[in-house]
Amino acid sequence: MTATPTPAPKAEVVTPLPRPSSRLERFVRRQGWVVGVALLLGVLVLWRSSQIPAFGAFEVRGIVAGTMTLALLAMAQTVIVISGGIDLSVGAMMVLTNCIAARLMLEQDLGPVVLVAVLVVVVAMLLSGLIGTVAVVSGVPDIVVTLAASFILAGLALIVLDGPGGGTHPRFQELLVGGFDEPLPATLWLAGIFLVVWVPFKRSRLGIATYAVGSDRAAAFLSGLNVGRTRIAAYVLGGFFSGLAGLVTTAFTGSGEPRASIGATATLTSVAAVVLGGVALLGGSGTLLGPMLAAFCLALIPALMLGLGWDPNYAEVARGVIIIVVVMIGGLLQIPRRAR
Amino acid sequence: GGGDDDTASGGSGAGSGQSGNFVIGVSNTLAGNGWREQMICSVKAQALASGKVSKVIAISKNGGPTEQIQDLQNLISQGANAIIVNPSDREKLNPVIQQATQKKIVVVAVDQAVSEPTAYVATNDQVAYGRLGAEWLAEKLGGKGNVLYMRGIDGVPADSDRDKGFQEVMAANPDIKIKEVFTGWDFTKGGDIAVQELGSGNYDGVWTSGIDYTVVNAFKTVGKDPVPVVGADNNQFIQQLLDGSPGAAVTNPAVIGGVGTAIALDVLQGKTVKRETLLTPEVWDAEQDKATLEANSFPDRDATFSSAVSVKPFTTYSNEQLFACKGPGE
Amino acid sequence: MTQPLLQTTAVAKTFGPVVALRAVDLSVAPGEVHALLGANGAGKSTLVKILTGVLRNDSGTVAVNGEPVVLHSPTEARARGLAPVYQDPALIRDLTVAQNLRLTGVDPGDVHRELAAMDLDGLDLDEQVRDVPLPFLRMLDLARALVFDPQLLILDEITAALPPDLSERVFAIMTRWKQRDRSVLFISHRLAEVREHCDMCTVLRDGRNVASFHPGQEGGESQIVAAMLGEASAGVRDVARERRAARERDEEEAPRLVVRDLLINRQDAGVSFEVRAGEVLGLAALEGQGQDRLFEILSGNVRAAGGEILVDGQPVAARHPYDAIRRGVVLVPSNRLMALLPQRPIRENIAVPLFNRLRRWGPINAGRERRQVAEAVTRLSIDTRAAAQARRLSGGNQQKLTIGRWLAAGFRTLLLFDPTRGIDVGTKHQIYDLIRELADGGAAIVMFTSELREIGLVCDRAAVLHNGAIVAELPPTASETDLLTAAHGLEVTAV
Amino acid sequence: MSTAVADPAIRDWRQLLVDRPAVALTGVLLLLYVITGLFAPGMFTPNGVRSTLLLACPLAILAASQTLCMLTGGIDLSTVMTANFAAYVAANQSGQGPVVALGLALCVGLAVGLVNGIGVGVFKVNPLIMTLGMASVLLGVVTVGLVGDGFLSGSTRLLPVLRTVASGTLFGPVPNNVVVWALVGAGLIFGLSRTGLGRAIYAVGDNPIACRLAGVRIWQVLLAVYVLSALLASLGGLLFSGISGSVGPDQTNAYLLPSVAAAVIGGTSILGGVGGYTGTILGALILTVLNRLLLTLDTTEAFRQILYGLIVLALAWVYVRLTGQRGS
Ligand SMILES: Nc1ncnc2c1ncn2[C@@H]1O[C@H](COP(=O)(O)OP(=O)(O)OP(=O)(O)O)[C@@H](O)[C@H]1O
Ligand SMILES: Nc1ncnc2c1ncn2[C@@H]1O[C@H](COP(=O)(O)OP(=O)(O)OP(=O)(O)O)[C@@H](O)[C@H]1O
Ligand SMILES: [Mg+2]
Ligand SMILES: [Mg+2]
Repeated sequence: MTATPTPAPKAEVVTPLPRPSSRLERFVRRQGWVVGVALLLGVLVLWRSSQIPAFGAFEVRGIVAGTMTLALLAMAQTVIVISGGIDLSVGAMMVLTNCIAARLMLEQDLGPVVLVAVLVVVVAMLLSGLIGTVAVVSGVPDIVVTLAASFILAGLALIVLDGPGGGTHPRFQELLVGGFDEPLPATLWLAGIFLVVWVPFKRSRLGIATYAVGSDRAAAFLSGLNVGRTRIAAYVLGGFFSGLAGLVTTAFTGSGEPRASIGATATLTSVAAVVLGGVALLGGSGTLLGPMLAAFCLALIPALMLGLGWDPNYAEVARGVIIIVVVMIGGLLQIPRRAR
Repeated sequence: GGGDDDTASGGSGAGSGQSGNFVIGVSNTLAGNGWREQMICSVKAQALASGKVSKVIAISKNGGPTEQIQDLQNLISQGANAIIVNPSDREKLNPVIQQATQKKIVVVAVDQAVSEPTAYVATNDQVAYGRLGAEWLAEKLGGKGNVLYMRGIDGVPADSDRDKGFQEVMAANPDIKIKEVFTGWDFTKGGDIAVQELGSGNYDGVWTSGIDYTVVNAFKTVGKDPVPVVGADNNQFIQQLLDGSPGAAVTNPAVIGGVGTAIALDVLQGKTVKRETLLTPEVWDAEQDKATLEANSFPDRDATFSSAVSVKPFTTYSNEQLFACKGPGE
Repeated sequence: MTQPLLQTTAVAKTFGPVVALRAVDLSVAPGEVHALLGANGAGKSTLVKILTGVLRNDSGTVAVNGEPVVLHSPTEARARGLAPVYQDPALIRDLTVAQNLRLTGVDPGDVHRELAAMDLDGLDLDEQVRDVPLPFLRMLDLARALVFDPQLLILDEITAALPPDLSERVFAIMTRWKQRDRSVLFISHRLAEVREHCDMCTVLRDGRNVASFHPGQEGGESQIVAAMLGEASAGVRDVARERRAARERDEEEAPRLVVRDLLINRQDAGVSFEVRAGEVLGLAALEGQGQDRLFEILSGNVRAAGGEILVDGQPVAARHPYDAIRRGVVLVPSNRLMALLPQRPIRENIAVPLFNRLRRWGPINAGRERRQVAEAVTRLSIDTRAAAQARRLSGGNQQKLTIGRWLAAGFRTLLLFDPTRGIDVGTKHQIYDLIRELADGGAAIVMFTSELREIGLVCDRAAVLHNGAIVAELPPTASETDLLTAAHGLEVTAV
Repeated sequence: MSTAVADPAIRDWRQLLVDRPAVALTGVLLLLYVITGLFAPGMFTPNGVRSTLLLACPLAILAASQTLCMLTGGIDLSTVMTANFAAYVAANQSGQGPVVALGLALCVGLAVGLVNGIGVGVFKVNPLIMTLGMASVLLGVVTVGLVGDGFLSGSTRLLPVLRTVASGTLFGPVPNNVVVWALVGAGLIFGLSRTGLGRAIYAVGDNPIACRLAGVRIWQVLLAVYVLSALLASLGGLLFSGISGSVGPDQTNAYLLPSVAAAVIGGTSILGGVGGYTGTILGALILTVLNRLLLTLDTTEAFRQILYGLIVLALAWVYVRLTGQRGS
């Protein structure tokens, strides 16, 4: 690179175009982490299946249906993290929607139950959108707003249901999580949500805007985006996923439980899944698939420990160590890229 | 639960009479809790003492029904013949318990009941727990005064049952004024609340749902003379009673796990067993039952160690086996 | 006279205490390539942002085709026919180029066509922005702006990052725009480009438009320079000059800082120079010649790709600024965001380096600290009315803080990177005086400046950096033209 | 964002709140205390004051560790687990005498702090993730230690010295543990404002880049902060166990969010660089009195939670408004 001298001689040198990266390179760069997580999940599943006498539909359903809630919460967290925020209230939102659903669905026919399910998801979207709006308008860091919101939502859950209770329609349970030997419904739901909600969203202008806002708010603004509205939209979509998580909990357990600690634990696990799934906490990058798969990996650990004859509580230790180590590795992998 | 004592309908033929190599699974969702750990130890001790068990797989980790459903599924997958479960919910585990019984696994719910008819249930009689303690306290106060009523967790079956028994007695003693608080069955939180309540209010007696010794401590913390406290058979509380604190312990044996194990093994061996086993608590008065208190005092065990260490005729292990907390093959 | 396409009247903008624009009148006629000129911090980019709805002016009016407009967003501006290429790439690094284009509502196909017209259709739009080299990002930005077919194309220093062949393509587009009776607002620090391609120029200084004329006319370049620099207050200027003249040179003294074949980037030729105690070495360079990185390397903040740094004859391989600071080498960065603790008081800002040693983690000797800080404050005459938080200080006072920090902590070699950027004339001269005073006190000083005039004012020697190498060493008396010529990598004939 | 100059009186008043949040917070505290007293006259007796101080103390100490981390722009989600662990170890090892038991408890804190500090400071792991992972590890370690015949199983006896500290009365309404609190508080307030480390902590939280250029080795500061934080957490856990006379593997878990809330209410920014322990003390007292008020009002747990959240949110919003500093 040279400056144009005075008077400018007509340039002879032609700057070469950058070499376009190959499809493979691109794929590895953008999806490598997800592929890694998927491989890890495959290995863990194989390992688990080798530990027990029979690995069949019962076990698969147990894993998929049991982890669905967490996977959905991880998705909720992912969307918000991609948009540059963080939501410490996803777990409480799940608990609240679980309680609303269980209370309204008690002893209802399937028709009303489905109606309630829709209503509950809408409520979750509205509430989450409200939380996002407060964060955007007040300028208080997301982490503080959502922390406070988690108290409020937990309180609301207790108002809706003052103790474990409520119920739902057995058909609804089967529809959402399937019977004990039916892994299909849960799997289809997860795949369906991913394909029907996420894939179009990611390709839409709003989806791209979400990444843009998370990546660089100033540049996003210069590109003519309404940053605040995009951030709120991410919270709304997050609410959609947390609402679904609440519904799945209702279906899985057949009732509601307002205990706040359930929400707190779930929130923290969702953050862990996001990080494991290759989504940078700084925002602007990552996919939904990674955290979803990571949620399954995290959920498999206790079962594996049990199979090994270890105290399943070592799973907590393993989980913590894995999160920390993965973030360290992620940080180290980032260094050469940043230097570019 | 029904009053008629049917046998549970599932699992009765499972063991087909053979002995020796049963695998027993345990599911508990409150890890690190002294009472619950003792419950698990009693399963191990009973399994060992019975000589019919090859392995005990205990899953003791924190969680709610969602986690417990998965734990139970894992135990089923691991090939347990019987599962002793301390249920985190009365209803939610029913489907998975059904699954287990379909797979010829004997399920015994201990400590708290489940509504699933194919499961056996062994519990302490919580209504009686509430009633006996309340009766003792009402008598001690001569039928009038202010009582701090420290419940557990609102909505949890054991708490509702105890409340039922307690309120029966209070209905008969209209001159007793009660102030109701919830401790969440958390010793620390219970202690906190006691400090606040005892510090700024005047009480003549305290009824606790087992959060006892931190309440006695609270009197010292706020610098007031202790009033009669109804507690459970927590080791530390027994010490306090022996040291002269006024009060009474209502037993709530943690070794209910051992009882459940004995029941499970009976079923596995083809015996006919009642679906429900209800243990009636005992009341140990600080003054009148000194001997019992001393016999059940274990100064070198944990503060929350449940001092009622055996339930005849169910449990057959020795105290050493219980304290060792080792299952067969460990 | 025809109605101007764009007309601003008394546009003003302040950022807290910093006044970016005081009153700017600018008028761009249709079919005109209009240059907007001014020193760093003169407010050019701020004006561009106001014209494109990114920032709102505090007062004044903007009119497009004679109609007053209030622009709230870049989208609105585009609808009015104003399309910008900002100084910093407005592309989001984590997205692909195509995604970025869709964000702005631009069809990638259209952009591809524009690129093809510039002979750049080989660019892969599915590449992630972070993987595309900067010059091509600039061209993408340009192509994106062209898709809107704007009445007024605004180019903020687009050529600064471009190699000559790509610059030529930009000029071709400017010409095309002119031929279509549309206009271009062109910002550049390269006067040759301005002279050759612009029909009109407006020079900003101290937040005002100080001159407007045809740059291609005879003597246009010197007229621009004069307008940009303004008449510096001669009295103060001489103090610095006199001090320098009065200095007794001790040529025997060993050099304080020696730099040998220092590689800023791996492929560079290497930088070599020396500074002695009591000497001020001025470094001149065009934008983007590696000066920022050179200073970061010297200050220990980043590692060099090769070469040697000697301080007092001892080689230094600093892994952290702490290592350099221990050897007495300290940096005053031009970007105050890199130096200030915006939420902390003046006192803590000045005192930071005092606590960079474990030994100093204990209780503070409050009296001594107060004395040290007060001394620095007095010596720099820092206005302490807003002492509670550094971010409330005016720009000049903030800059003084970053120097005062090292006065309090002590140093032997001072690296000043454009220390007077965005500072008003009076304060500038205080800083010049201070620099001379520090040199006379025995400090060795290396000062990069984007205002070439400052070399003549304060420096003992000038070194010109070009393409990661020192291409010339000139005496302070060298004319600005000579410096500029050298900075362009050309031979300076007469000295 | 209005840049218009406000009425000078309003500006002074705002400035006062910004520069001296303690004044405003003290007002809030006194008001709240009086309101609570109207419902629970016991609050105005020495015993009422005493139990307020008593209960605020461990919260304030946990919030102290949160304050330190937040000042550097971090957060410590492992405080409560550290507190639980340390208190449990002390009770478990009380047979070996107070010196060994307390020493071991502090060693727990030291170890946790070192690992957190190295993770955050040296390996630059996001503090949220680092301490979240650490909390998970600690939870696992404690539970594993407790179940069966793990290393924490066996009798737990509270150290008598902890009982004395927690339940004894110094004079009038002042419980003994306030002495510990006062020492910690004085140490922190002095340390943050009058020591080199304190200056470095604020500086790192305010602008790490500037710190680096000024020669501050940030990892050292972060290491020190996370070690101090974990030590304070251990101390908090010990005091906690002293008050209730019990230890449990999850006894302080409910205090994680309040510890952050106390610091936020006290004016410490979660983004770092501003705040201090004085505010946190008041924040902890406010939350304690608020808790008492809600308990007295016979409100449900539900209402309590909601009010809690709203108050934290409102105070954070007011601070951001007043100081004009917005989230990144
Ligand atoms: N967001 C901001 N906040 C505070 N001050 C700002 C902001 N943006 C610009 N400034 C200040 O406004 C002044 C004008 O800046 P501007 O970027 O317009 O200068 P410029 O003429 O484009 O300079 P350059 O040639 O270096 O690009 C500078 O003093 C700058 O520091
Ligand atoms: N918010 C504030 N509170 C108190 N004092 C302030 C505030 N803002 C600015 N000041 C004081 O008012 C003085 C004048 O500010 P102004 O921005 O006009 O300075 P300036 O003349 O532009 O100085 P410089 O040339 O250094 O930029 C500042 O030096 C600062 O100390
Ligand atoms: Mg100014
Ligand atoms: Mg500019």
